[in-house]
Amino acid sequence: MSPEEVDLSTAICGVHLRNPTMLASGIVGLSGEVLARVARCGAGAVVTKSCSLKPRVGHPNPVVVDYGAGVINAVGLSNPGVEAMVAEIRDARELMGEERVPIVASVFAHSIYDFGTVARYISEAEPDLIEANISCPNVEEEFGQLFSSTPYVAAQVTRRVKSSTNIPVIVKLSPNVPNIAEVAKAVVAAGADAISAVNTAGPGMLLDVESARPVLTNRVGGLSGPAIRPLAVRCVYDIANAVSVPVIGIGGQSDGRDVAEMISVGAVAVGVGTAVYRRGMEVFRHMTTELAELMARLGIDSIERLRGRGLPAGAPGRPGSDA
Amino acid sequence: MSPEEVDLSTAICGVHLRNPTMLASGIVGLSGEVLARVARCGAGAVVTKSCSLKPRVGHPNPVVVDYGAGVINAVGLSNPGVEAMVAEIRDARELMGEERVPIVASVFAHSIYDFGTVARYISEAEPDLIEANISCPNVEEEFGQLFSSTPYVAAQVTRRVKSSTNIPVIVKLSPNVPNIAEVAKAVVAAGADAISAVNTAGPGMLLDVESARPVLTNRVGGLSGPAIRPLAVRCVYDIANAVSVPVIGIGGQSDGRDVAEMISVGAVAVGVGTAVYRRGMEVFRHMTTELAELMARLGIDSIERLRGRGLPAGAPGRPGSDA
Amino acid sequence: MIPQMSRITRVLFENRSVATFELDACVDAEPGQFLMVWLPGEGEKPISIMDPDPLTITVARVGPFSTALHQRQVGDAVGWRGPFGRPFTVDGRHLLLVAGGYGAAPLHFLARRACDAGISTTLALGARTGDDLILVDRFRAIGCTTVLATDRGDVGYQGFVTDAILPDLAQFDRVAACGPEAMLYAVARMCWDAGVPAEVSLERYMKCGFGICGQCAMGDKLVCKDGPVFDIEELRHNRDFARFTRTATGRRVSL
Amino acid sequence: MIPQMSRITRVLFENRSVATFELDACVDAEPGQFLMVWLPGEGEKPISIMDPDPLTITVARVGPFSTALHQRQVGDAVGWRGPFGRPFTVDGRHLLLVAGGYGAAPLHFLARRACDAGISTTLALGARTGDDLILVDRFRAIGCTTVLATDRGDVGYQGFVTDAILPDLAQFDRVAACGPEAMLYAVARMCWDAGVPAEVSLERYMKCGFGICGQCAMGDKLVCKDGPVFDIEELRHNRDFARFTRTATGRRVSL
Ligand SMILES: Cc1cc2nc3c(=O)[nH]c(=O)nc-3n(C[C@H](O)[C@H](O)[C@H](O)COP(=O)(O)OP(=O)(O)OC[C@H]3O[C@@H](n4cnc5c(N)ncnc54)[C@H](O)[C@@H]3O)c2cc1C
Ligand SMILES: Cc1cc2nc3c(=O)[nH]c(=O)nc-3n(C[C@H](O)[C@H](O)[C@H](O)COP(=O)(O)OP(=O)(O)OC[C@H]3O[C@@H](n4cnc5c(N)ncnc54)[C@H](O)[C@@H]3O)c2cc1C
Ligand SMILES: Cc1cc2nc3c(=O)[nH]c(=O)nc-3n(C[C@H](O)[C@H](O)[C@H](O)COP(=O)(O)O)c2cc1C
Ligand SMILES: Cc1cc2nc3c(=O)[nH]c(=O)nc-3n(C[C@H](O)[C@H](O)[C@H](O)COP(=O)(O)O)c2cc1C
Ligand code: FES
Ligand code: FES
Repeated sequence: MSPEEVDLSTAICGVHLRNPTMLASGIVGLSGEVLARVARCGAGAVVTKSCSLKPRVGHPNPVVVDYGAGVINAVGLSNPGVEAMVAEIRDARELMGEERVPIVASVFAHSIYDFGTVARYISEAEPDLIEANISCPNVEEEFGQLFSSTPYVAAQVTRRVKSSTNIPVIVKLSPNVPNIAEVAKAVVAAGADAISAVNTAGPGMLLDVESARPVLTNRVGGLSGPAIRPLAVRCVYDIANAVSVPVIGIGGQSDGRDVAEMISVGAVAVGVGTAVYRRGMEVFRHMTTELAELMARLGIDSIERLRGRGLPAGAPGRPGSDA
Repeated sequence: MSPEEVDLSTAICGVHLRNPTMLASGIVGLSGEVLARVARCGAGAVVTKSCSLKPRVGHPNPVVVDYGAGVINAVGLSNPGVEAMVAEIRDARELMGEERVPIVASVFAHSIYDFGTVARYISEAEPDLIEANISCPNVEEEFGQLFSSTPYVAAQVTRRVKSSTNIPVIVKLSPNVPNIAEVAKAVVAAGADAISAVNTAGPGMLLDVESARPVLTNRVGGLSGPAIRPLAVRCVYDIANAVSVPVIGIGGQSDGRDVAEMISVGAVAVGVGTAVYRRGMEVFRHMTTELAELMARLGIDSIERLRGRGLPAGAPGRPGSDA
Repeated sequence: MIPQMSRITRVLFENRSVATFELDACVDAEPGQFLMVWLPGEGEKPISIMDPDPLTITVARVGPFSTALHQRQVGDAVGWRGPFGRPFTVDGRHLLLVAGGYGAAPLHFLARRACDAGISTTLALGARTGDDLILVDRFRAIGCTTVLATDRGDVGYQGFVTDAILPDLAQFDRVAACGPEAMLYAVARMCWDAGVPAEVSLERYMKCGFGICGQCAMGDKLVCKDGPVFDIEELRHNRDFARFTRTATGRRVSL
Repeated sequence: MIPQMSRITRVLFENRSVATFELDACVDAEPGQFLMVWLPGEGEKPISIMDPDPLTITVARVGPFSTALHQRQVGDAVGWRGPFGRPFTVDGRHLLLVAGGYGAAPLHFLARRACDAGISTTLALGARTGDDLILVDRFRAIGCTTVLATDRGDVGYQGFVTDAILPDLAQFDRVAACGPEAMLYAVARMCWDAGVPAEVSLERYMKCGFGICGQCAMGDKLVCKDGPVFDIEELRHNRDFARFTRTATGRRVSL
């Protein structure tokens, strides 16, 4: 089999992707023009930076540091607000023209109520999918725990978002929970059409020894990149063993082999974050080529055939399982 | 100030260490002879592989894989049993002779009761300190949750170990908990004389794409090495903000700067695991030299002065705080 | 790349609002690249490399961060990481540098490399008043011809530096410019018209500084990674160049 | 280093219990280094490199893993990572190789390198019966002189291979050996006595294979990282050499 014969197309809730590489949220995807460029660089779909009702400046610099094994960030969910993001999404779509790839709008809020409002608002831009980033502090809860920390709260957010839009909803989970499968089950029961996993891990902290100051102004930040790849693979495996909705695997994927690994544990597509900076925006084309070559070598001719090969027989996330 | 003028000595519960680098448990420290060699390589203290009442073969190979950003392992707590370990500790002490460094005996069990028994038994070898590795499944609990997962169970183990020995007890915590400070407070309230943090993170999983099999026979394993450094630093920071007992910081330290970073967030000493393989057993001497050079350059003349510089004023883990 | 701390070995006040800081470090960089300069507790900002060895930066006091930096003295520590970004091309036989304000800083580094390479180098420097013309002596010391222009006309040509050099543009086979975006646009226009190859160094609000966060988007370019130096041909159809920028939230606003 | 999968391109049965597997891979290794060979679902075991290009291993069927490997056929996949460990020294003018059983495998790789380097190389190979003498033709094909010994005496010298070569030891200025530990100890004794530099390749139960777990401790050495090849001078005072080994739990037991 030649790499050209491999069918790399995949789908999330009926939305067709020419290949399974997607931009991860918060990675370069602030503007419509850059989203369109990422599409030109070969991504199967693009995801916007997460936006909230109001614009947010985020944390002061430094906000992102590459510590070698991975990246740590506390950008603080800075974004121009949902109104501006609606315009950026429209711009992206227009600029993509013929070579249009699906656009996923990522949203977040600090209350369950606002999650619904921002989801309704962003729907005006008619994104193909909405991703609810629930890895942010819930100001209504004590300690501002993350929405994604408990199955119960995660489900509440999901219900609210679902009832605010007709666009399919992806819920993005945090890996920093005792049992991610439980959270996955809860959000699916609450109506999530798909799951993406994972957001950044940790949190972690780095210190400058000389000044004895945390390197990030926010002191702590989430880990991403190669450091967290095994964690992300395990999370997706656990989720695909628990639910049958499409899963977008995210966390540390750098090349075609890593994409194949994620799909083998049940993902339908793979979000690419840190590697976009490490290998440049062309990473989507590179990963796709590497994936096709690998699949051709292994004699696997479609994503559907690759998907879930590493899951136990009968796992809900395996194609053809009737869970 | 010259590096020679820097006082690198430190102490854990009154046990003196010539420098703050310690071997981490489970790293090469299976035999008395190798422990003695690690001491000759410059370690400030050595920690044995964790032992249980009965010998254990552990998981079948593959059990350890370097995935680039870090290491993933599921050795499965293989060990020759406490009886053999008593002999190894005695052997280590004898072989160290004059150049004797403190020996920490690491123990674990799968029931709270056995934790006490193994601690009593290992005390016969008169180690300087006992480390209770509570990052192992508790067979008495449903799902075999780790002892370290909940403050309550962690405290029960601590109490049992404390009541079984007169040797000071270090409790080793897992980073995979929602709030490590709560676990630290609980074990200290239960009598822990010191804390070591962290054990491996995750768990993670790696898949071989061709065979669609997990690379580790145990499927999942714990992450260590540079990948987890920010996580470990954040955990030690959180612990030193919550309790005043000595903390041994462990997780991803590779050089003198990393040691200084850990001590700056409150650790009295640093456990070295993955770097022992990556830089060789001489890593202890290298790290110590690098640490002394760095401290000399910064004009910090003792570990006591370095310790907790990165903690908030008044944090319990800062020297001189009266918490 | 974690910031490293270096000590200030020399501070030179260029005028009442611009100071040059020499650090006890050197950096393996190309002209036009920048650093993220960190003052723990005060923030981190993109700053061009004025000289790589010893590492030297020239900073205008414009707000909280730059004011804090100006208060630092010899012996104080400054954090930095980098170099980041795409550099200027060191090429041509007759190179014209067009600088406005602290834009002279990266061009100084370029001038040094160009002069070392035997390229005849002319600096055209514009500012509001004579006092705002910075680094002139340094450029002369490394062998640059200088053309000065001030709005007031108290030193050199009175008016825009771009107007001052326009008549002589044909003498140059390459142009490099750094300064206010309106000036860069004027340079680009001139060079598009005259068919002279030119590069300009741009600024946008930066967060990561290395191409991961998307904050510095200018059209479909990321200024921190695709730039800050752009060939003017890359900017011909850029919708934002000289027209739009982005605030710290990422909102696109008119320049 | 994650295991990589390669396909078997050739299987050669050396005798009823030893088979040689050629893989569609090559490895950048030195003689004496080993791989961790993985059969997903069957486990992972240390195996010496018999030839690096194409990657070739020779394995004796002794238990579950090696039996599973022997059942693999051309086209089947085998996982491996490495090379690990410290290699033999390729040196001297008259090199004697002493092999017992599948110890011939790493020595074949060494013989190839030694012959390529113009070193006159003699292989002394011992086994129980003539049928157990493996790889003899390969050694001859690359230019080695061979001395054979069998317990039964059906081929070559009757008795231990060490006894067979002892009288001629003075002809050699370097010895390399691999095989049962008792044999290696006999070689070491001979060479200590005769003052001939020698290296021996040892085995211990391995888990990680790269010096992190401590399982393969032999005295204060880690066989996987400090070895498997040791200069006999390093072993003079080793308390475990030829006396103690460690079980899979790490317990020290008499050999
Ligand atoms: C590639 C590049 C190179 C630069 N080189 C130099 C230099 O060599 N010398 C020099 O004096 N200045 C340089 N600057 C500008 C410098 O970054 C700003 O002047 C500085 O950030 C001002 O911070 P402040 O707190 O003093 O002022 P503020 O009051 O915060 O801001 C004043 C101005 O600086 C801009 N600014 C603030 N924060 C940032 C940021 N994070 N990224 C980009 N712009 C910001 C604001 O948009 C505003 O226009 C450079 C900028 C860029 C993008
Ligand atoms: C550095 C090194 C190089 C080796 N090279 C070769 C080679 O080229 N060809 C070859 O046939 N064999 C080689 N071996 C031995 C090979 O690893 C064992 O024969 C194999 O592990 C047996 O596994 P099994 O399941 O077939 O048998 P088992 O029944 O499991 O064991 C049979 C024998 O192999 C030993 N063994 C089992 N597991 C291990 C392990 N994880 N590590 C070390 N020894 C083990 C046992 O102690 C026992 O002596 C080498 C061993 C080492 C340490
Ligand atoms: C700088 C940065 C900003 C991010 N911003 C967001 C965000 O706004 N919303 C979100 O859901 N995830 C955000 N993430 C998380 C990524 O989308 C992704 O889940 C994570 O980085 C793991 O993938 P990676 O290892 O490929 O980077 C961000 C990550 C980074 C590094
Ligand atoms: C191969 C391996 C075996 C380990 N075995 C043990 C063990 O027996 N007991 C224990 O408490 N920790 C064990 N650990 C965890 C280490 O002691 C340490 O906490 C962890 O590796 C993080 O440190 P590092 O990043 O420096 O490796 C093991 C780690 C590795 C990599
Ligand atoms: S500043 Fe983050 S991409 Fe440019
Ligand atoms: S096998 Fe693990 S140290 Fe040698």
